[in-house]
Amino acid sequence: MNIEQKIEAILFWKGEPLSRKKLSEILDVSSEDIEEGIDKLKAILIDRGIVLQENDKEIALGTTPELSSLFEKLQKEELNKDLSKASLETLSIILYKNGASRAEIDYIRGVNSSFILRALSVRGLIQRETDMSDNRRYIYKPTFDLLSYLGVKSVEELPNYKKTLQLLMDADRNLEEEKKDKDLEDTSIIE
Amino acid sequence: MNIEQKIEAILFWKGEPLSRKKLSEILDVSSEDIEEGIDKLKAILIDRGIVLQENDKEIALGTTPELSSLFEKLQKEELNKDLSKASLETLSIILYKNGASRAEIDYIRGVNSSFILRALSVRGLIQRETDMSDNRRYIYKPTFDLLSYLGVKSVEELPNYKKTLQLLMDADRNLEEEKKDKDLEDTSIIE
Amino acid sequence: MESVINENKYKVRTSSFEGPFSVLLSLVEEKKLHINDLSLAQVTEDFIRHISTVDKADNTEVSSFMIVASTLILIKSKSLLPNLPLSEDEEKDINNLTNRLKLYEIYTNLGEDIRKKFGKSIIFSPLEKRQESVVFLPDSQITKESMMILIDGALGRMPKKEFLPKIEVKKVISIEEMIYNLTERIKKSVTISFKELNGKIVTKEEKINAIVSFLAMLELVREGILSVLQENNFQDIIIQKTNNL
Repeated sequence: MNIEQKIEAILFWKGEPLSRKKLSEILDVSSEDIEEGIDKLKAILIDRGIVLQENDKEIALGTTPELSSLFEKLQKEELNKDLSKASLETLSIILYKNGASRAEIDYIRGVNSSFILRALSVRGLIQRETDMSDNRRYIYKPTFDLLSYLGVKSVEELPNYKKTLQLLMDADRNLEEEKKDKDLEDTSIIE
Repeated sequence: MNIEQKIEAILFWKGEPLSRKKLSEILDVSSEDIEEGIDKLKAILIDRGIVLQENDKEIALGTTPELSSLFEKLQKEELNKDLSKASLETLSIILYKNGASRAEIDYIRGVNSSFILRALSVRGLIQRETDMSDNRRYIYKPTFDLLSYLGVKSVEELPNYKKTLQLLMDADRNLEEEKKDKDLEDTSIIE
Repeated sequence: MESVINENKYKVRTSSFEGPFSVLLSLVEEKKLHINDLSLAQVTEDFIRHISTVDKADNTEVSSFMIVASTLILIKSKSLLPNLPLSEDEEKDINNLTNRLKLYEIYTNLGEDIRKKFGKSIIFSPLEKRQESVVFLPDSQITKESMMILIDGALGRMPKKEFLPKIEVKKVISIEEMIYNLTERIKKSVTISFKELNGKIVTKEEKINAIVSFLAMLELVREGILSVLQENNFQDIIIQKTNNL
């Protein structure tokens, strides 16, 4: 049995997202081998009923987005598809930056975002993680549920992803020079 | 999307055996078409991590027997793992509320709890029931085993029960109000 | 006036708070303009007027609008009085606002893409599997006491409605009030200096008032009631009554 078959079987058995790290522990192989296995599995699953979703850390299996309406009918629980303007802004920041701190989100939106971040966390569209580069702060990241609602396997599949990243990098550069602590303070008054 | 992809997706999503009859109903095709689809799916699943299991009536997706010892080991690991603080906190809410919906738990915790609820069910600490007042949602209740493990005959015997219940009811009221606010929110920008 | 916004159009509700960037961007886009000093100068009055519709009970809201408003006033003044000297900080503020608004615009547009895609073709995760022969596996961490402590903690961390930011509201003079005061004082004396009009500007509140009165002055200039004289770059601005008052 080869590695991609094993990965597929474990993901199927688990029925939840699983980290690459955990997979390499379970299968007792290097992270390079896992990456290779994931790539092969992705190729196998092209044009199948099942798709492989991924973010930086985890992977998961789901149904192909093409069958969305079929499963919506079969699904018992009602889906909440409404997003307010504030939610859309906040989600687009978190998605296209692939994770953002509250200070960053507040700065971009020019308002305090603590309530909207809580509401989106409760809906399971974003999740809070400790920032790897600074463990005193949190990073809000897109969840698999969010990617699922958007029908994408990863953030790279978002509309105009590459083009937008370039655009955002230019805009960030312009701001970087003038970004003052003062602005962060002004917009993040409530804790 | 061809029929074998659809069958694969449905079986994957359901995770349980499904009758051929039910499949032909869901997909609105003849039983001959279903047979043909199953045969094609079988061929596709050769050399995959997932296998097609069947008897006269039902079919299901499963994992290959080769991996059964691995899954036994993983299952054991998972069951004997210490519960996380998040899991224990979720459990405390289910106990004091004597049954709570996922939305209610998520609202109190400020994060999405779906994977945690699954883990608690697997260990027999909580059980899922359909909500009598709204059959599209589930209520998670403490099991009898859990209550006896805690040495209480009912949740009312939990320490500080009355005061805590009051706070939980306040939280429920806020959740209801926020839902109402949300309905207004969508129409608040008058064009 | 040509650029009056419909008072009902930007009604702000606390639950769906439209922030200053959102309001400013709608004003610019409504005029089908790009974000730059020129377009921002054009929408300054509309933006200031919008502040009067912001829920005054929420101090955070008003102050976040005021910060943006003060920068807009700078942009406006510069466009009306090209000789007006601006400090390095003020120039920076102007640049910063323009750039931040451009960045905000990118994300608002992305938000539109998200709206179009959200919920249209969904990837479904497998259903929760039916539990067969569940074994009861408790954990020694589960005790009556730990459960009580944990639920206390969870309930304590919930945001409390009554603790929403409702700090005492500072009085902010409305633009209409200010125009009225200004007109009255100008009727009395033909020439009045801007500094004289505002007294010494020290506190934040006084600064906001100065901003509002300055804007009111510009308003009157536009309506042809006043004419503004600034003899030298660093000198005080002299407001003078025109004959058609």
